[in-house]
Amino acid sequence: MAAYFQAPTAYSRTALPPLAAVSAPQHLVPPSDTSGTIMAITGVGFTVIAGDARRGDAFGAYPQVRFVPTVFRLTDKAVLATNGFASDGNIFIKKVRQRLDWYRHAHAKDMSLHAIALLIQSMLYQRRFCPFYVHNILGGIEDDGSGAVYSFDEVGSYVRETCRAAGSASTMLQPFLDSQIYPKSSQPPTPGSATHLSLARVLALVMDSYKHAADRLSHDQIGDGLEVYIVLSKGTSTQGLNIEGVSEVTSIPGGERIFLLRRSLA
Amino acid sequence: MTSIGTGYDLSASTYSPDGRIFQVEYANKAVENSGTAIGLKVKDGIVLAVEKLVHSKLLVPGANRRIQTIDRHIGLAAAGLPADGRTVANRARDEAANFRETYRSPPTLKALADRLGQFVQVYTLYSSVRPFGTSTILGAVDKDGPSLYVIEPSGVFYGYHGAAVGKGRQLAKTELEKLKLSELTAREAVIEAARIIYLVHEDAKEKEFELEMSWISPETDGLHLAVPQDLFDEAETKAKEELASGFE
Amino acid sequence: MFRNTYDSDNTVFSPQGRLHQVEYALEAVKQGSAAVGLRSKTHAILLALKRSTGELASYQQKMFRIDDHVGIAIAGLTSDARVLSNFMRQQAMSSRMIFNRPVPVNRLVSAIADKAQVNTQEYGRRPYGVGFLVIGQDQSGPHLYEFSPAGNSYEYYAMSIGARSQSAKTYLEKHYKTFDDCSLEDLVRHGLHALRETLQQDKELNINNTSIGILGPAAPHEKGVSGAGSFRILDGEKVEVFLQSMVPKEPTEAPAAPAATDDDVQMEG
Amino acid sequence: MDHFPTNWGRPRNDTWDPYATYPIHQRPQNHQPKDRFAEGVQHTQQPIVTGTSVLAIKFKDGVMMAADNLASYGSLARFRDIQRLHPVGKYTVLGAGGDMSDFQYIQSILDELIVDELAAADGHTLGPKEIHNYLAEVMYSRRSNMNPLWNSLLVGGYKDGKSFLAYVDLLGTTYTASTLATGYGAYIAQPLLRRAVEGRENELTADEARKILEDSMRVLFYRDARSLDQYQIATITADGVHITESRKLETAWSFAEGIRGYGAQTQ
Amino acid sequence: MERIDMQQLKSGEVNLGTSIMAVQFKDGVVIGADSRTTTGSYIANRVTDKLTHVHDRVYCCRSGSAADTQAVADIVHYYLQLYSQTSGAPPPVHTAASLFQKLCYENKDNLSAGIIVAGWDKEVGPSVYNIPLGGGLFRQPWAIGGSGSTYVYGYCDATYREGWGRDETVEFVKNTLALAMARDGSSGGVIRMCVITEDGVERLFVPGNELPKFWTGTEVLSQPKGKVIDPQVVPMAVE
Repeated sequence: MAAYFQAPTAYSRTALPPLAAVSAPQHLVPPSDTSGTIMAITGVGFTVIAGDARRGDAFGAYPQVRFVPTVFRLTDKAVLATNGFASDGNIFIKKVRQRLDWYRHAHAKDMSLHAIALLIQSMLYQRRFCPFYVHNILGGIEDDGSGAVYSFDEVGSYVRETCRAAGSASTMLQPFLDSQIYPKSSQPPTPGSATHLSLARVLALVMDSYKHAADRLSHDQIGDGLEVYIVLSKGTSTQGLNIEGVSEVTSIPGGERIFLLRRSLA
Repeated sequence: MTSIGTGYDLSASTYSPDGRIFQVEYANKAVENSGTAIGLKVKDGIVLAVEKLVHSKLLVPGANRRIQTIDRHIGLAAAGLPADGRTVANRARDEAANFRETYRSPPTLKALADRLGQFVQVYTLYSSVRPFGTSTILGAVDKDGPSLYVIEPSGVFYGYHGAAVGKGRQLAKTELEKLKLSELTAREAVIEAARIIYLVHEDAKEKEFELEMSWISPETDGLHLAVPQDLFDEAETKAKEELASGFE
Repeated sequence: MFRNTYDSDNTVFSPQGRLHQVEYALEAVKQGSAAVGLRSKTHAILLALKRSTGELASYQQKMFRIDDHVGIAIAGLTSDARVLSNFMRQQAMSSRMIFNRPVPVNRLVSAIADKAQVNTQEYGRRPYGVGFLVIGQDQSGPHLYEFSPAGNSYEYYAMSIGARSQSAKTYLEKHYKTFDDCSLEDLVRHGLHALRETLQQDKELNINNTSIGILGPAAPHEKGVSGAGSFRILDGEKVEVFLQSMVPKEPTEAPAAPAATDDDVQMEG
Repeated sequence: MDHFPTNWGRPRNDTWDPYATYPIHQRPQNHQPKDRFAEGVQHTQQPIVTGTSVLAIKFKDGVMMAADNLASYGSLARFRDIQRLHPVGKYTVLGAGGDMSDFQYIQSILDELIVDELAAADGHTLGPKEIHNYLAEVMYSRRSNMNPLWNSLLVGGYKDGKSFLAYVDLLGTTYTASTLATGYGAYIAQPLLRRAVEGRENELTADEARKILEDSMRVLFYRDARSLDQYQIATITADGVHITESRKLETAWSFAEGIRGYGAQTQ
Repeated sequence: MERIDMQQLKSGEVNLGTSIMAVQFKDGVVIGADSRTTTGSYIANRVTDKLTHVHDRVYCCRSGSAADTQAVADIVHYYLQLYSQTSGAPPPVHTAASLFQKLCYENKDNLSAGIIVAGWDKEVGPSVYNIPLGGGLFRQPWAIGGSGSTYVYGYCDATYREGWGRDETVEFVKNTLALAMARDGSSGGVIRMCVITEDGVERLFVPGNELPKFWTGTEVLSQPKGKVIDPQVVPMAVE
């Protein structure tokens, strides 16, 4: 069953064929992994998406700056976390946002979460032979009010899950999350929500994960700021959110709500 | 204009039996219908001024400019169809950028006028396009000092010491000829330019208008800029006073 | 066949230096129902009269969002408006992509004006048959522009385009000096009064035929507007509050009952 | 293909040594051994005429930046009077390390941009934020076309009461912080800058900021073999951009007079 | 210095392993070059003229691939003719240098060209521009280039003074080139120089057997001269 919990595709980043073998000239300017860790967990009527904010330099070896967001709000019910090559990530986020803007112009409403997932898949796959070197995790609320997490590899393969961690601490955190969220690891988990966990419990899980990963991993791979987005479906209570550093970022009454929690990992 | 209506005047690609291209002449009419624009080349700079006819009092004063900047050191004042004027100005910017890109130095006005003249002339050759309904005054201070050119709808361009296009050009030219342009400073020329525009406007008894002026002078560090407010006000006040006294 | 010899296409000047085809295109704008735009120190707003082709038909769309800081109201050929507004959206997005800044409104308007100019000079394409009122907000505050198919664009304190817009203009010219310091509510009321002038005799503004576009901080009763006050279009019920605020035109008439009548479907011009 | 900046600036012919005069163990290893196909379509492989670090910090009134005047050609100090701090419009200064011909190209495209803005003459101007975003876009698209502009750039500026300081490099990577340094400076000067500046961005006076940069430039001159003791400082505040004339670092060597040998030697 | 990556040269290509130089003085510029052209270590031409006319008062000195630099110089020559025809005046040196720079920069992956542009114009008088490999543009009062230049940077730094007249400048160029040619195997032959001033272009020629002479190290191998060996001293007997 162990294979079930692996990244959703056979194409891990390192398994990508060298570009020269595909068609393009030799890959002259390889991307660089600028480290950091992202994760998302969904429960009943809520989804939590988190990322740390430390950036290595172009060689992944030195903490260059200490606050670079990796988690981005897309709509009032969708949040996207990116991890990997930072400049690809930035451009990718911009492009996704502009596609969502066009959708809004054409249809006068926000794109629903599963549609965004499909959009991201096609945008990533369009660059199959010159990929955006980023892992994406999309979290939010579906049209039916359920929480959802979608995780992607670099070239667009994606799957809906209950929890996912990616980035420098993922090998450490993913098994831990699995143990908490899929308690019976002998059975394949049903994609959906971690129904047995309250929002407060999930938040505690996320913050503990980061704290301990930061303690264990070398200084350039994780650390400094932590940003946690909490998306609530319509009418979900804010119980568990009355902790320090939480602020609401949405303002449409009666709709989904998004809260942002900022913490220092120092 | 005896050939009007004989069918020889419907296309820029057609000559009349007496060898004229009427469409170009009609384009000139479009220029003559518009507010006057003048340019002065003086010893240390360039002054451009236009009489901007105001077609509605709802217009925001100062917002709708007819004098445009082409490059740091080049200005353009257009008379005629405003949209055509902007198209010529856009082309002028492209040509200036192209010159910069090729030679890595600011274009001389002569080179720019040359390229622009060719561009405008092309529109006098084909039936599929019409000539530009605009005459543009180009002013610059480049490495050869101040220079002033006018490009007409036919694509011809000439260098001038003082130039006037648009409705009141005749009177404006007469006034310009009275000045000793090569002895004036740019500051003095601003005063004269305002006076001429006011005079020309009064003569035509037109509706409302707004004065717009720009210059390139030692005070602007070689840049083409709008005339500063205090100088503008001074020039406008003097122009009004002069006008008033002239009628007493 | 033609009204005169010189109006067959847009590459011909008349002996007077006029472009008849372009002037006819301006007439196409006047075929559309009216739109009104005005601005204060803090807000820029658009108001438009929507038509419906029949009782079973929905009302047309008169306003489009271009970006958070720009919106337009149209009069004339809606299909031309879609082409131009998509172009504007592209420009706005590319400004955000390349410079991470909202596109300056005057440059956006100039861009479509330049695009329109080409169709007044080259054979084979007709001039666009639509006029825009564009409101936008940038570093220098709120703005209102008019774009016309002749390839011109002008900035105004207040303006009206479309059918019977002259009456609205007359109203605006009478009051525009007071607009600068107006609150949003007052500004909208002025706008509605101006728009009312373009109606046919027995017609009234109601929640079905009136659209309001607003840029600037929210009115007290407006909900869900982001802090800076990005462009929003109010239709239907949301217009009600503003319609209520209108002062009846002539005291002798019975007080207008907004939304009471829905019989303006045959309204023309 | 070499992404390590300390290897930048070596002339490409160092790897070719026809008479085998260069001791093998000392030859710089710029290239991985080339395969037969590596000669195919290749764009710029490495920078040639190069500048080294740029430093920048925020202070009370804006941003201050420093860069030396050297353009190296390998280890040759080839041009010793070039300027690596370039004003862009009224609010911004661009500081560049890496290939100087690419830097000149960047200057020319920015100049075109500034002329366009000026020609619009509508009161809208490009501030440091916009210029940085534009550069990031340019750098990213060039690297995506596998033809990077071989620079690491700092963009510093002050507009509408706000300081701005950000980094962008040949990969299109961007970040922002109150102290930044490129090249060798990222390793040697950045910790010094952080210690001196972080948390005091709104207190440091111009004089203090200048002193911090001077001290860091001095350390770099002592420790970076591609640096020079001639440098300039750019200050961007509400008053606009000011770039100093080239100035010389005060350096101290006299302590070394008494040093003898490397161990037991005493005379 | 400007020793070109042999792997970058196309096979069989002729290489201007070179010593070139340009120096400005009050009234004009002096440019100079050696005359050796090599293919590998074979001297393909021992009397090459590397001083290339691109306009009446603008010349360039070429180093790198002979074919590349000639092609570039030809293109610039064409553009400068176009420029002087359309503008009615001779091009400034800066314009010529910019054109070289543009071509070298935009084609840097395919060219090996290090070029020095020098001349006189009425706007700024004399000027010298250096365009090294990679296509940057640097104005300098004096510039040296080519493989031989590496050996003479120190000499130039030590010798050059501002405010020289024509003759001192010519001497400087001649000596520098002679020193470079003496140390660089890829440079040699004769020295060709041009003095470009407002009035015209004057050609100077120094034959290969009349180059300025400097210490060549021959004394080490021969009997020291001027030192009289004391006949009293008996050489040590070798047994």
